[in-house]
Amino acid sequence: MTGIALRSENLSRSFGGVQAVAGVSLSLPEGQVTALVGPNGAGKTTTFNLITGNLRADSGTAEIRGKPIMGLKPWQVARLGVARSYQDLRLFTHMTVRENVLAATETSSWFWQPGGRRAQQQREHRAESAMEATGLTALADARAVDLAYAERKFLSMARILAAEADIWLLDEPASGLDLSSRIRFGTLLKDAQARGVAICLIEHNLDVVVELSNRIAFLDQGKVLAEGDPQTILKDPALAAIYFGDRPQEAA
Amino acid sequence: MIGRRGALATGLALPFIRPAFAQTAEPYVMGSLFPMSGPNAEFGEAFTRGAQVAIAHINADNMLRRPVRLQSEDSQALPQPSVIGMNKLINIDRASWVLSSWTATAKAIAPIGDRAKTIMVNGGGVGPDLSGLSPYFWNVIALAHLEVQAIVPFLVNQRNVKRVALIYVDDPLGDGILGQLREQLPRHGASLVGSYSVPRAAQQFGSVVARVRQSRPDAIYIASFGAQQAQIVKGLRDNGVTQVICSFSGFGLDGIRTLPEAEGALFTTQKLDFESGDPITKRFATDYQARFGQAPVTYHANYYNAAYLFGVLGRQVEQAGGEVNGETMRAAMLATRKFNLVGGEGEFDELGNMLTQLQVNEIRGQRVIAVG
Amino acid sequence: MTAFLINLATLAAISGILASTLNFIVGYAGIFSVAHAVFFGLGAYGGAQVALLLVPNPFLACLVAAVIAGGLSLCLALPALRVRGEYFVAASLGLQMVAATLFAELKPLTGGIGGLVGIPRPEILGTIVPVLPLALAALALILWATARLQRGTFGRTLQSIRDADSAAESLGKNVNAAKTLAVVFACAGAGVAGALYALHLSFINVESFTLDQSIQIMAMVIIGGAGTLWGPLVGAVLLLSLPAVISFIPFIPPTEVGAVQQIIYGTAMTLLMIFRPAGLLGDMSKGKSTA
Amino acid sequence: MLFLQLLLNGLQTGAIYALTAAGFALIFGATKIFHVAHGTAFTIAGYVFLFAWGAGWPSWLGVLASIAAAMVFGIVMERLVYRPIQRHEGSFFTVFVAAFGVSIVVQNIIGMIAGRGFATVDTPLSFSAEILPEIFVAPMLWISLATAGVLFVALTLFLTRHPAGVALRALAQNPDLIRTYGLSSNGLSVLAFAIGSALAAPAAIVTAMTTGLNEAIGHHVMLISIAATIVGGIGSLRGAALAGMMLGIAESLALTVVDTQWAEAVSFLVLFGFIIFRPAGIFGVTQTR
Amino acid sequence: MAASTGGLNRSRPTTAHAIEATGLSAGFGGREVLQDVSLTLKAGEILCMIGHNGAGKSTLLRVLFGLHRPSTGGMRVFGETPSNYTPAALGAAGVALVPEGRGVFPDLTVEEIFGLALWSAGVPKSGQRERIDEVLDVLPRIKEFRGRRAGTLSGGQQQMVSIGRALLTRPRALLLDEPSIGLAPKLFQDLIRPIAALRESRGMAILLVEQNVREAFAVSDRVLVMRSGKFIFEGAPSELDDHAKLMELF
Repeated sequence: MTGIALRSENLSRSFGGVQAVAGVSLSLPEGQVTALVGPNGAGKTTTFNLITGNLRADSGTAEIRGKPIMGLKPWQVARLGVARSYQDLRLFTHMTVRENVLAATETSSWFWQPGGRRAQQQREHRAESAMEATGLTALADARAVDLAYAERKFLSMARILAAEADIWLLDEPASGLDLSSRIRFGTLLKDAQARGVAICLIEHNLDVVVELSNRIAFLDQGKVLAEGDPQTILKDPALAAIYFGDRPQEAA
Repeated sequence: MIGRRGALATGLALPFIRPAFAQTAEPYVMGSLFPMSGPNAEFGEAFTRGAQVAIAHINADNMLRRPVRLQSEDSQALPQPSVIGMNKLINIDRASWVLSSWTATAKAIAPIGDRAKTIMVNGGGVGPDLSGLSPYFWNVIALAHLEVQAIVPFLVNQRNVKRVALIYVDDPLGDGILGQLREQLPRHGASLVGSYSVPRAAQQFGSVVARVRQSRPDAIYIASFGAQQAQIVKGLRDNGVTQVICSFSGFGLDGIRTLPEAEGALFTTQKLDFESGDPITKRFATDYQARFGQAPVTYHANYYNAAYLFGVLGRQVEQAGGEVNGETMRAAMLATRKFNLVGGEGEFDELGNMLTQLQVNEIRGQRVIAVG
Repeated sequence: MTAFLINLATLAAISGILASTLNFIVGYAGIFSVAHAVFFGLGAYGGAQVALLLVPNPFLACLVAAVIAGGLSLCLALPALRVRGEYFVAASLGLQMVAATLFAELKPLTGGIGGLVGIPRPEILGTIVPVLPLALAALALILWATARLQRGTFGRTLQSIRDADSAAESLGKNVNAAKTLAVVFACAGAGVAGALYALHLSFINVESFTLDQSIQIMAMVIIGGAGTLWGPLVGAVLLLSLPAVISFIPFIPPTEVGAVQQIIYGTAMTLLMIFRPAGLLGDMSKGKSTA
Repeated sequence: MLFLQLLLNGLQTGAIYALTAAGFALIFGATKIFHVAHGTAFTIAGYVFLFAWGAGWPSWLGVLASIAAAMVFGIVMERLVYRPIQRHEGSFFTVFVAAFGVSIVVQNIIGMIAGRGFATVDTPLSFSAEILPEIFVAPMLWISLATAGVLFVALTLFLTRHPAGVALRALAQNPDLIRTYGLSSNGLSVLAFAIGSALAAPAAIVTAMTTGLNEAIGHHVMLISIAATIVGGIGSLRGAALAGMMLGIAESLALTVVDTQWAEAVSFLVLFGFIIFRPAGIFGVTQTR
Repeated sequence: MAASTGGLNRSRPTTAHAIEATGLSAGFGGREVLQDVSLTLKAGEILCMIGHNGAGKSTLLRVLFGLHRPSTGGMRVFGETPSNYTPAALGAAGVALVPEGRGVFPDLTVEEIFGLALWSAGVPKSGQRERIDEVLDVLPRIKEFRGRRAGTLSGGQQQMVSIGRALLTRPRALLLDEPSIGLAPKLFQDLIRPIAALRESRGMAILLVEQNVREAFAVSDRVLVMRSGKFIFEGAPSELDDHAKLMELF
């Protein structure tokens, strides 16, 4: 039995007269990967920002398993189990890979973390397994700024893994990744999906969308135009004209 | 420019032209703690020159059995460097006589000198709070309250001033002058029509001047230091204030004397008549002129006196067979009290403050003329 | 000689506390404050008033100083929460300038430019004690605490905020709370240094707590190596003893003593930065430094 | 009347602040170097003019020499101090400390050469006449306002019309991309320093003629430049110049309300307030994060 | 391998290849990213380069445009050895680079960006009009937003301006670094097709680095696969249509 992990109703936000998000209603079911697709400037990243509290919505609501989250600070939303990645990654550049991942496991802002030694060991264990899952164990002592492109992307994922969130909002996590890295990335998502994590990802590359997602929400001009399984959405000729150019059938 | 370069050359040569007996005896070290860098360095330079002439005289006259050497430390007019410098002078250079200036320096070093029984002599700072800092802290300059008492009757009687405005830095000196003006002016039938305090670092005075002008004074009293005084004077004149400018001994600087806008300014100093027949004064004036290519002013004389006093007291102690140190020299000072110095006789009180006669000077054609 | 060295050592220890605590927020939290002298001053005035009005007990003075400086450090935390980088530098600059004016004008509390004189020497159980052991103990304590915090989870939290505060926040870290805590800790430390300074010098006035002082503390941190444990201490000892050492150079004409010393001092600062940009103890091999 | 007089005084101070702030803002905007030795360029320019005046040079030659000296100083700083530092680590405060060291050195060298204390260029231009009852204005006010105005317009035209000016703005936005466009970021950065430093010269000359110079004067100028750059909004020259003008006027007009010793604190209180309540400055784009 | 054919053309500059690079090695701080790479970009072809992240593709482009100095090796552009390995010299020789990401200055208007490009290429005022018209013929949609600041444009429009900027220098060899990132497929097609057409009309050569294999292969004449700083495959795009073959190479 799968429930809806995160639901938003009519989220809206405008910037200086431009309606960036115009009533987005979105639901992310547990154990499903929802791809948020749409042309550039459709409001995808803004939708993430509204949900996580990085931006304040003009109107609309969002809730996590029935608990309203509008007006909460980003760190409060995060502590409710939402983890997000950024297009520009925002790694802790001057810290080592291990420190990056460990930092994701520590949420207290006080001089020390609660739970004592045992909790500390558990966090370290979590960090180790997150690095292992993303293939970064060998690089644990390298600084984030010294990593190669794909390694940075995986470090961003390792932080999310270590944070033990059950809702993931991923902003173009696979862009620029080569084939084999993409496959490794797919495994990460599949594993999380199997654990019941609700995943939402913004992605442009159709191959990736088809490979990884089981639902698609199509956004254009700040609105969700269609939502459903990939086959149906990708075959919709109206959407194809907006987005896929003249070769939609290949993609499907 | 040329004068300065000459001074630089003389300064460089100084350590090498000690009297012949320098080789035989370890010299006495006299310390100095003046601001030698930063915005107040002009004072430090003036003070040092006065002391240099005095030491040259002490050595030339063989006043003491051992030569005297000046060890200069930069106080930056700040407490912490002063304390470091003072500790060095006392503990490393074994100085028993330290020339100091500036409120912050004086107050910061007073406890150290007190504990080490080192004489500290101030000839520059005139804040009333410099009195009685320690039995070993002496002033060879009349403190500001006396200066105000000297200039007010002159202003009222000779220059027919009824309304005075004060521009001052809000420190003990400025406050002291403010208090004195409030008290003295009404006593002589005049009034303080406005007082404007400025921060030490302020450099733009046009707006302050506008407010001064509003108060319609007959005279403006300036209680500030160094470069800022000159800027205030220029600000006043540039902005159409033509009334008399007056001040305390802080005006005795080349920067003011040579400033065209300062023409006609009045200020008090210790009585100092270089033309008088007094041999000590005459010798000082001649040698200073020879060495630095310009006529000395009060500050040079004050620190000449401050340094020269060491020779006088040291000789007394040596002749009595004692060891020259702070304690013995203080005893000698208290025993003698009156000294013949540049500008005539000076007399110390119990606290170590020297009382001298004061005079009012006027700046005329870039020269300082005693007028009352 | 001994007394001279003891005095220098005491001042070095006090500067060491200042530099270490500033390093805590500069090197780890990326909060570039040029207002550290304000909290040094608050502590000094607080400690001095305790000694003048109540008892010259150094522990009480330090405690009061830490509370006052730590409490008022919220003035610094406020802009730190809103802006970063150059903006924050400018904010702290503004705070420093305004605070210096306040120090000069609030005469009943600070004595104005005339300062507070005759601060009694510290006494423990009726015996006068020198400040050096107290300062060394405080320095050791603060170094120990900074080392613990820097290596522990709090240091990691601060670094993550420094590198990417939005990412840290989206990982559940209360960025504002952590920054405030770091600022309060560092400023309370500066306050302790202030109390010790007042007890050591017996005289304080606003001139010890100006922008120049703040910049000097900053220079100690950077020259020693921001983000290292011992660097700031090395920087403090160096910058404090350099002028003292220069003053031993013979044959500088007395009227040029200050200028020559300052020129050597300034040149040393510049050259050190050109040739050791990461600081004396900083790791040159690590790409771009963050401080 | 007092209000008008203070306003006029504020305008003159403001013109000086605006010019130095625009120079600082140009350098900081284009190169991201927090050039705290900008005040030193101001001091050097002022003293060079003073020497030229003292040596009896015609004033136009003195002005040129002063501008040249400021430019040379700026370029030397860029090439010999900032660039080597940035090649290694380029951290914000490393640059800060290095520049501060330079300003200490220059201040003391000037003190040794030119004499410590106050120095001024004696000219009737700074002498006020009563133009209205109780209102005193010196010709210098109009000269400084006109200079500031003309230079600001020229600078704006340069930055918007001339490709080299556009390139400076581009450098500010993305230094890495500059080379892809076939331009030299080093060359542009030298240009920014040259122009920015040159802007300090007229302000320094006006100061030499009005309030006078001392070797430590650059310190205050630098602080005001920083404040104006932030209040105006980083990257906005218009903002920096306007904010410089505003700070000058505020400092002066504050005297109608507060006692004189608070006047300077007013500038920095304004700065502090801006950062808390409007961190983007007057014209800046909000980028608190 | 491409490099082996390079020698043949050296004596015949008239039919010279657009870019001939031989034995290039380059790295950062001791880590070698390119190892003795040789590459020939023929005049009028579209060469697509794919490979792992970190395989050295971007570094190679940067070396070819003079942004990064190679430790060994050299190159010839249309048969000529450039006077200097700097962007200015290579730009003058006819090479232009469209960098990864948004190659525009956000606060400059499109007009200003074009003006800047023309100034740095040393085009006199009199010739500028003509150059801009040329670019507007290829990318006519730029007309719609010529006066706007680049930062206010959409990703696709910015990419268009970035390519337009490169075309203003009349390049004969255009280097494109992952132009598809962040672009919807349709946008990418709209952008790349008019550029691809220039190869016929002007004989311009294009070196395209892409991850988006599907879109890139559709326009390419030849494909190079790079791994760990070396080329491991060269051939026609059709040879890699087989997914399995591609997977094997990765």
